[in-house]
Amino acid sequence: MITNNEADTIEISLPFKAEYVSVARLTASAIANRIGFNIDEIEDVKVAVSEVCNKMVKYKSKTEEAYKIIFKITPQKLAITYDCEDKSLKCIFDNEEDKLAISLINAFMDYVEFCPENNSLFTMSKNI
Amino acid sequence: MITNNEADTIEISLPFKAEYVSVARLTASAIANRIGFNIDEIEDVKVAVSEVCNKMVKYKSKTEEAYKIIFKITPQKLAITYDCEDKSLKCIFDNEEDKLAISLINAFMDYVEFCPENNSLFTMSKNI
Amino acid sequence: MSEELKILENRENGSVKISITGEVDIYSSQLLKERLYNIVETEKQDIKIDCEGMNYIDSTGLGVLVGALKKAKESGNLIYITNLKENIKKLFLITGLDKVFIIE
Amino acid sequence: MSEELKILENRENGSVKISITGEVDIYSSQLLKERLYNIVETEKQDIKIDCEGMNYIDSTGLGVLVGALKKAKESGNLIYITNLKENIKKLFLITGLDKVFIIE
Ligand SMILES: Nc1ncnc2c1ncn2[C@@H]1O[C@H](COP(=O)(O)OP(=O)(O)O)[C@@H](O)[C@H]1O
Ligand SMILES: Nc1ncnc2c1ncn2[C@@H]1O[C@H](COP(=O)(O)OP(=O)(O)O)[C@@H](O)[C@H]1O
Repeated sequence: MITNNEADTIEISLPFKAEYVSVARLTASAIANRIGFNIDEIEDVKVAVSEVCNKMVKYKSKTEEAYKIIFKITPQKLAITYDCEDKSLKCIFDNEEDKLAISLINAFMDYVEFCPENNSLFTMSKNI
Repeated sequence: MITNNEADTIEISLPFKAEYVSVARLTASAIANRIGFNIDEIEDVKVAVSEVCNKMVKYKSKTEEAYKIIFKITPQKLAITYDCEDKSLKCIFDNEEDKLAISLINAFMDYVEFCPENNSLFTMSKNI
Repeated sequence: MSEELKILENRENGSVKISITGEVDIYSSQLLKERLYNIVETEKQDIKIDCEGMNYIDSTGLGVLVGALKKAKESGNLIYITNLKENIKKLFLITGLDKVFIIE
Repeated sequence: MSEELKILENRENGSVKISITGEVDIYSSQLLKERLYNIVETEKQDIKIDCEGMNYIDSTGLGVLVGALKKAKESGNLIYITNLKENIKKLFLITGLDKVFIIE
């Protein structure tokens, strides 16, 4: 549906609060829908985005009010990166208590970086 | 549903492209839903947000890729502000060809500033 | 979810009914414009637009409907609009378009 | 739209059925936890959870179900889960929880 070859970027900035995870979820669904993912794929993106948001909300930042989700759309994939000015937040997933979340994210996304090298908090992508 | 007394802020940044107006619309609906607006009020916010996005997309910026929608939630109201780094965009509504859009926005929002004094591009709010 | 716009043409006893389903917004209204203008120009008769499946329309979509009506009137024809959902009927009332079209 | 979580309790011939509708996420799962733990602790019998109206559940919600099951097992009881939608059944399969609960 998106016809150009450049990347389009959509960013959403949300308070570290559980009540707004549903907003992230719906925004992610709307983007996934727009770029032509089918119903199952939209659902996959929705689940993965929510799971990462949950961790953001659980950890919170001591200095910042909000975190950011960056959706980068190319003809090949939807890349989703989480970021925050507070760079003390790192490797937000912890293998033990997050087993369910991790297995969902790994199952639904094609590429996942739990502790990104690039200074962001989390990054994942799904191929189109 | 939101119990604290401070303002919560959600921002979304979108390319000046018609295909992403639906993303703004769904994000706005999700926020309106979360703060407890009823179905009719959610629909009102959705329509008003879309109409302003339409104008952003029609005018575009010559220098910037994206515009921003800032949702500010207080116990009293949902305030929605459009902004862009490109400050040459101003008074995006034009009384003649925008009659339909203007009457919808005026009908659905409680307060509308077509040419805000505060250096933003557009601002409107709906009481809770 | 933003539902894809679908436009269906139905011919019965020589009359034309057009069903619009999904969302008509700034992105999809171009498609509606092409299809609807084309139908109005070739048919030269009254047209019924069924909006039962339409869940959203913005001012650009309403503008397309007004443009189609103008074209229809040039050849002395009318546009009837049927089955509007409540949230969309509200838009026709607010904009005064309920007096411009024949809403059934 | 994000649908509000509703939890309904139904008693029939001494058995308990709990219907969960709407979305179970990090925000709403606290409510589910309180209600469900309370029911499991007071009922001391097998419990059926009907998920026909559940359109979303995240890992915190799944965690609450697992926690409730642990409590039920302490008093020798089981939890049956019925009417899972396809998108949610998928989550149970991926996480292996289909082998932990009795899915009907
Ligand atoms: N906290 C984490 N940090 C980095 N990588 C992780 C983390 N959690 C999981 N992973 C990676 O995700 C992959 C799959 O995890 P998972 O689905 O839980 O399966 P498994 O438990 O068999 O490793 C593993 O290869 C692991 O390296
Ligand atoms: N481009 C604009 N700039 C500033 N204010 C506007 C603009 N367009 C409309 N308005 C304001 O919106 C209000 C209502 O507009 P509208 O609903 O079109 O009714 P009317 O045409 O009767 O003024 C008016 O008071 C007008 O001042």
